[in-house]
Amino acid sequence: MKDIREDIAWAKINQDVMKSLENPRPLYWVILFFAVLTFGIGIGCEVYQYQMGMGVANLDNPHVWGLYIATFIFWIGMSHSGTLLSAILHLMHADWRKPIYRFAEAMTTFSLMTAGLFVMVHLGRLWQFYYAVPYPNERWVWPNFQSPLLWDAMAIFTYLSSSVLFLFVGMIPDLAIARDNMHSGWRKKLYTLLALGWEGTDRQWRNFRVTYLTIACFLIPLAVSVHSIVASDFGMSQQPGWHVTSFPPYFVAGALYSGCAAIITLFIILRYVFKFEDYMTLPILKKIVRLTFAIAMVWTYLNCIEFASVWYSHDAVSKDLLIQKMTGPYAPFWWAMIFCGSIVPLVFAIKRFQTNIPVLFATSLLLNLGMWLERWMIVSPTFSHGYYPWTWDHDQWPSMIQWGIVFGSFGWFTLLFMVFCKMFPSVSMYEVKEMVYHRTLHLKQNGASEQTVEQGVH
Amino acid sequence: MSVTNLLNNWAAVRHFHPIDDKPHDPYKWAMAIDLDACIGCNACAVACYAENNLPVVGREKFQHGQAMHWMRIERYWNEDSREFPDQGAEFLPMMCQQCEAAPCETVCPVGATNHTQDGLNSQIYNRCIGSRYCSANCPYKVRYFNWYDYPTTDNVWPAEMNYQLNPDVTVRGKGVMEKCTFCVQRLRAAEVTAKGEGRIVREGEVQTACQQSCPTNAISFGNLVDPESRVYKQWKAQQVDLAKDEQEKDKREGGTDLRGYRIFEDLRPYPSVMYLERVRESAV
Amino acid sequence: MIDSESTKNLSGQAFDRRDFLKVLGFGGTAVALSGCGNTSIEDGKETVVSYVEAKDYVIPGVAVYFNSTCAQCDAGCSITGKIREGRVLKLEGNPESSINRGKLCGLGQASVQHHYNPDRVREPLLRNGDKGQAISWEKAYELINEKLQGAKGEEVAFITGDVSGHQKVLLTNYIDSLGSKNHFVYEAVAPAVVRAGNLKSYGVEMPRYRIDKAKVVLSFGADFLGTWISPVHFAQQYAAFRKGVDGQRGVLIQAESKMTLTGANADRWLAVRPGTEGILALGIINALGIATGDVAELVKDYDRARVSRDTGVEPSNIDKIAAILRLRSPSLILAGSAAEGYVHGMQNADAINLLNHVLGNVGKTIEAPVSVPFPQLTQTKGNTASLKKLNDDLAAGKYKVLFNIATNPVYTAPASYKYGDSMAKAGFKVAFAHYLDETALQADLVLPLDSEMEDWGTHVPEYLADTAQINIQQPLMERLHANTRGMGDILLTLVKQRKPEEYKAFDDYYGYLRYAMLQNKAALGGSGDDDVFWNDTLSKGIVKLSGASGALSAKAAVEGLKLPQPEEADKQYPLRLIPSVTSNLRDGRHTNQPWIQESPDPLTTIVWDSWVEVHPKKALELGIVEGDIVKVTSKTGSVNVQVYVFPGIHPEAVSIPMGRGHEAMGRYAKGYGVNPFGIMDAVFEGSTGELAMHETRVNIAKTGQRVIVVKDEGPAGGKQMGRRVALSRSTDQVDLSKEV
Amino acid sequence: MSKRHLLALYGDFDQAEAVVKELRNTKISGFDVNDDMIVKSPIEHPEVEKFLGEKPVYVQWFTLIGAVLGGSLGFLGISSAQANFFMQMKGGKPIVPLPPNFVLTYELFILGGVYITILGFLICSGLPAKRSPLYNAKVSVDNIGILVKAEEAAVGALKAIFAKHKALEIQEEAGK
Repeated sequence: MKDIREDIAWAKINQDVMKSLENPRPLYWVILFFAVLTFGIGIGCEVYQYQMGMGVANLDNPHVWGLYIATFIFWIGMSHSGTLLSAILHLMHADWRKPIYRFAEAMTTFSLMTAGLFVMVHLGRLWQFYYAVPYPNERWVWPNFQSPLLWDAMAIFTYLSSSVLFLFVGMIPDLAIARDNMHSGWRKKLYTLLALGWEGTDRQWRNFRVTYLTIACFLIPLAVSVHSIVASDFGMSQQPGWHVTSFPPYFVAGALYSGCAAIITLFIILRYVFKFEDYMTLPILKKIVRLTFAIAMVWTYLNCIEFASVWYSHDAVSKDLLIQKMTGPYAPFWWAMIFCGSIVPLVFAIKRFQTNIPVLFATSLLLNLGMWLERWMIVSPTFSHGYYPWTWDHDQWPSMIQWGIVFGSFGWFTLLFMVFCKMFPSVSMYEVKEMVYHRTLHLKQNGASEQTVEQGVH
Repeated sequence: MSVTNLLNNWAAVRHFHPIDDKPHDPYKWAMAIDLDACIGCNACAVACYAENNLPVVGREKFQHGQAMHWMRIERYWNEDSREFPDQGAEFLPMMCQQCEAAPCETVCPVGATNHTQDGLNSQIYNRCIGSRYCSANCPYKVRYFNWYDYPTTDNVWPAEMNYQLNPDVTVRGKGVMEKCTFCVQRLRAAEVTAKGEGRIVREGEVQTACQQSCPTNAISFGNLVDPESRVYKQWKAQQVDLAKDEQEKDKREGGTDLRGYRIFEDLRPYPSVMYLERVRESAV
Repeated sequence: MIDSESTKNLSGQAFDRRDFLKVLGFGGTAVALSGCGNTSIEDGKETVVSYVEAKDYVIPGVAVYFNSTCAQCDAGCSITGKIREGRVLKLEGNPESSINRGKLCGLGQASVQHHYNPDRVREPLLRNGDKGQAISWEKAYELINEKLQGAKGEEVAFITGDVSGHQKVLLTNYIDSLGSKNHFVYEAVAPAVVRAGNLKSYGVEMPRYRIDKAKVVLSFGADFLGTWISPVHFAQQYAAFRKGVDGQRGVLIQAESKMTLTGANADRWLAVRPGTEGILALGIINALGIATGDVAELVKDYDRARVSRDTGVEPSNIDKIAAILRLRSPSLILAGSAAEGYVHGMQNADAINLLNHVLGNVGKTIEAPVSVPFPQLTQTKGNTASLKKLNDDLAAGKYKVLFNIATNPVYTAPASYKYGDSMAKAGFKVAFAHYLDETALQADLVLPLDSEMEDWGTHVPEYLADTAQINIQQPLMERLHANTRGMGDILLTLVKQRKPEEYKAFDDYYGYLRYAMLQNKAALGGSGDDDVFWNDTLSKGIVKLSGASGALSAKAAVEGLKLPQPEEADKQYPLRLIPSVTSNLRDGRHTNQPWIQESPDPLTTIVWDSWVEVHPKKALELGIVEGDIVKVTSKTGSVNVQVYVFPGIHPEAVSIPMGRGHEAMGRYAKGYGVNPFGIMDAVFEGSTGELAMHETRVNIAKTGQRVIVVKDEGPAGGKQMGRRVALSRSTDQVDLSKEV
Repeated sequence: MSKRHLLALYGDFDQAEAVVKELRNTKISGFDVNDDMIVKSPIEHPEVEKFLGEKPVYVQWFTLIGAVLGGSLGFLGISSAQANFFMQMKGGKPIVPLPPNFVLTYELFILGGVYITILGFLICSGLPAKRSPLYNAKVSVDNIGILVKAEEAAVGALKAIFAKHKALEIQEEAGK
């Protein structure tokens, strides 16, 4: 199996990655076209919904939340894998993360931006969204700091801005490379501006390392808190199916899971579209797949814990809801979630599938679907089978408008992501060089000071 | 200076409402609904439409569950798989329970729903941004969202029909949450009048629209801290204490022969509406 | 509109109700002006007066209240209208009225939507081909006069609903002046057989029922809480009855084939095979074992086994009912739809009323009515037999001119009458209407009526609670549309055409009414100054009279009481259709009021549509589920309607509510639901000739379509799924005596 | 007293290390090895620190200040906002509830930490800045650059050392 070659010329790394900024495969443009198309549809739906009122989403009075919130959680969850790869694995000195963490981090940023859109789309009075912002205003009315939604807003803001900064800071050396290699034009100017005059001096690198490490340390608890807070939106409420103590870890596990699944999907797409076969190698993919499998099993376990705790809690209402999820109108989706989330990842346990790109691609899409269904199954059944039997569901199938906006969000994410990958080096050049450097070093000193190398790799 | 103020008032702002405090001075509006007297005739619900400018949403939106009835009459069958419901139906008027520890209040991101000093759960339409978290967290599902802009929707208030709108009550536009207010416009008018005369609102001086129309007087409404009020007497007689999540009488061995109860008391929202159980004759 | 002269006059003169209205009306216009930017103010005719110098009784932002009378049904509840800036906003019950004592049902409250309804007829319309052409009132009166010239007295017919008070006087005078005797008083859901049965059993048509005095009420299909006679009043009696004396709560037993609102509130609801209520009544008399003489003779064959077999009521229930009736006295036995619905309705009513005699309730819980000292003002009681007669006459081409006053027989007549075709045979059809309903659409001349909130009038309800009273109806605001007229004004104008001399003193109906009332000031309990009396009367909205109570006949006639055996099921049409009267919609005249449409039916919680109720057992047998569209076919016709599986109906019956299925009338009524009158067979009660509503036999067949039933109830139906929401307990578990 | 810049490029890290060592050991007047030498590299070489000598990094102090400020000001700000102006009375909860405020404090702690760390990074590493005139794009490919600043007099000696260690290229600032 081909891994990143130790003898690859550093200049070639620069060339290869810089090429991705110039001429991707034609599939890139096809993807971009569909992204723009679906995003356009989403925009159309949103404009209509803005004009007419939320009713066109076909939500109803007991069933006030629907796909918007479910998809919101989905996108928030997706963002976690970027942090996992760039921060957690960074601290753990896993050097295989280096070629892929950049796009994972971009995914974090853009999925957070997509999730942020859903907060807006979901609001009945979008034009008044700033009431939720704690800005000093003429009337001295503050938002309600007790609301988990406000914590959410705060956490997402923190997470998004920290992620953007983290992404940016980590990209500065590469921006400098891009600056140095780009033919003159607006892009060169842009890179020049963004590179902040990076020269790779010892002082810069020294501060860079500490900064990067520090932010990574912040990002890990932040990421955990973000999804715990999203879980609090539900866990802090009184509703059956939501008021579950295991929700925060469950959400975090789900988030990592869906993020990893998304990374596999995007890995495969990027690898092909930008001709990154030399960098996004199959051994790396194999590692992600194994990681995903492990997280999938954690998620499955936490799922079982949730059901078991509901089952043994003697809380008739929650139990009712669980049975309803398994047998009621949502049953097909619920079982599909179990299938996609717990059964499909078993494919990853089979060694020969761990590097089989078509299988992995299909599987990762199924995992994503499963994770999206999971979020839907968290949000909707509680409304349709809550405490108050009289108000159990009327007719709550999301309207085309709701679906349109959900699909539009995928278009929006893809658009942002694809444009980013074409605009900025989606493989971290300097870190690939580091990786190559350390491997060479390792080969050189083979046997002599193995331990030092293992630890010395950054 | 805000921090000084914060420190000075620390004790006050750390009070738990209503348990620690005695905030209900001089009013705590509360209700008692006798399910044995309720005949399910819907007069209260129509009165609510008339008083509170509720939109008639029409067939299609009603089908989608977007009805705006602040007060809904629920009809339950207690037939236990008998062939006929031979003890009749059970009607239950359900509206906002004006919980003392309302689950909806804490979760609103913008503070559009708050507790008032007289024990109401108020909804500020202007402040509402429509996150609908309050409704999601309401165990009774008595909050109604404006899914459409009803004032401009065809045939909701066409010309002339809009003349009927009560000028004391806002007409709500799209995207805000609304719910039963205990006819707060009437309460405020009465409170202001009473204040001007240096007294508190007397029993019977103010009625909610539903109470006023109820042909069997199943609904009584009044000031729970006024020992003269019927509501006070009813709560007292039924031994239902506002600030308890389990009533003493229910802990008693062998149960109680009183029929006052509050719905979902065990969830600890401390609702301000006491229901009196329906009674059926045992001899037939 | 207010003119400058009256503004001047107003400032210095005694308060006059009409001027007051003008002031109010101005307020309304001013608001309209600011609100809509569109008024009918013509140059130089109006004086703009700002709120700063608003006239008497108009304080911007402060509501004024006026008493009037509700006209949504014939119960005659007194109402208090809340008026702000010249607009009526909300109606409450008038606490002074002994009928409704400050309460008002949903239907009554919805009458503001009748008043403000966007679909009201606004101009006199003359048929011009398929279209209506707006004409002036002068032209309309001329036309009527002209058409009447060409018709003899007996060729002119009037069809009206219940009518009482001074309108009735004017109407009668007008009909007399035409030399006609053809006044048909038609009410689609009137308790006509009950009246006839009462007359036979008690000697009066409408005694006073004292539910509040009864310890046990046994009702055979009388929906006194929902639709029967005076529901708001009975509901109040019911509340007292439930409270009982010393914590002994009144017991309600309801025997009927389709659960009504009253049945839903019963302690024991008995599903009786349709039409066998009389048998059950006799069975209970038998079980009581206290009857003697010819009554005992009559009931001796009605032993428990037979009665149970015939009626489907379990023997143990008959025993329990007999036991509680024996034990708790006085009781009250009521005959409602059991009487109205069947060919043998009178027999049923007699048998049921006989129970009251046997139990000695007559005189205790059934009291003699109070009589109104002005018989000319009392209500002309409508029935359905009159429509049959009219229809036959019309079909025979007897009438050249037909006046249809605020009724809608094209909609409410059973389809087999083909009333529309019969009506077409009348030469000239005048409809006095609020809406362009089915009947008005067939008329040649449609004359728009004021709403009851714009019009003057007096009403004497048929059912008087405590004392005799005359209800005043007065405008709560100025006329909303310039070209509608009050029925009284129209009648006055018409009668002036005939007898100009007699009525020339009266400019308008208001003048007539005031004159007529002042004439009888002493008899009405007034004294002193005319204006004081008049204003006092108007402000109270009620004139209470001391009416004498009559006597009831002490003994029921048993002769001729012979109940038919329950019929075997028809092979082709195995089910009985019960067209149910719901408290919201009644006979469908208020369907265009959106509050009514959106007010869920109390039992099914369905809105905006019709349904057919099928018992779960029957539904299982037929393989239908909720939401299936079925074809309900009778001998007369068929309708397609959604199924609601409903446990409160006898399996041999299905029920479709009345009131929906309008083909005209307005935006809120047209096209919603089906009209059960459209498949009703013309079968009549044996002795009164009233339409026997429950005698239609139908079959139902699936059409294969299925819809989502639009209702408030969720998919959990009436189940509480183990949650403690609506709790219930039995009387032995509760001590009511301690309650407040 | 103007100084001239010199940039030498090396293709190998070991060569660069040797140069630095030699520069350290050789005393050249008009050139201070601690102040006047900058090593530029395409990747981060932790070894650079070793041979350049310990140079302190102050970013952590920014982090500490940022986090403490973010957390404390956050808590105070939120509690003050709740306790002053329009109080939002929530049934069953105090006006200033601690658990929610702690959640927000936590977020603001991180927010402050991250923001001020970035600020510290920019300040400590002197960014954004103009590139030095002797910047060579090869440093961002694979070469190690050694940028020195010296008195005119020392230039020759430096050049000699660079050349001795087989510099791929030596760039010189134009004389002034």
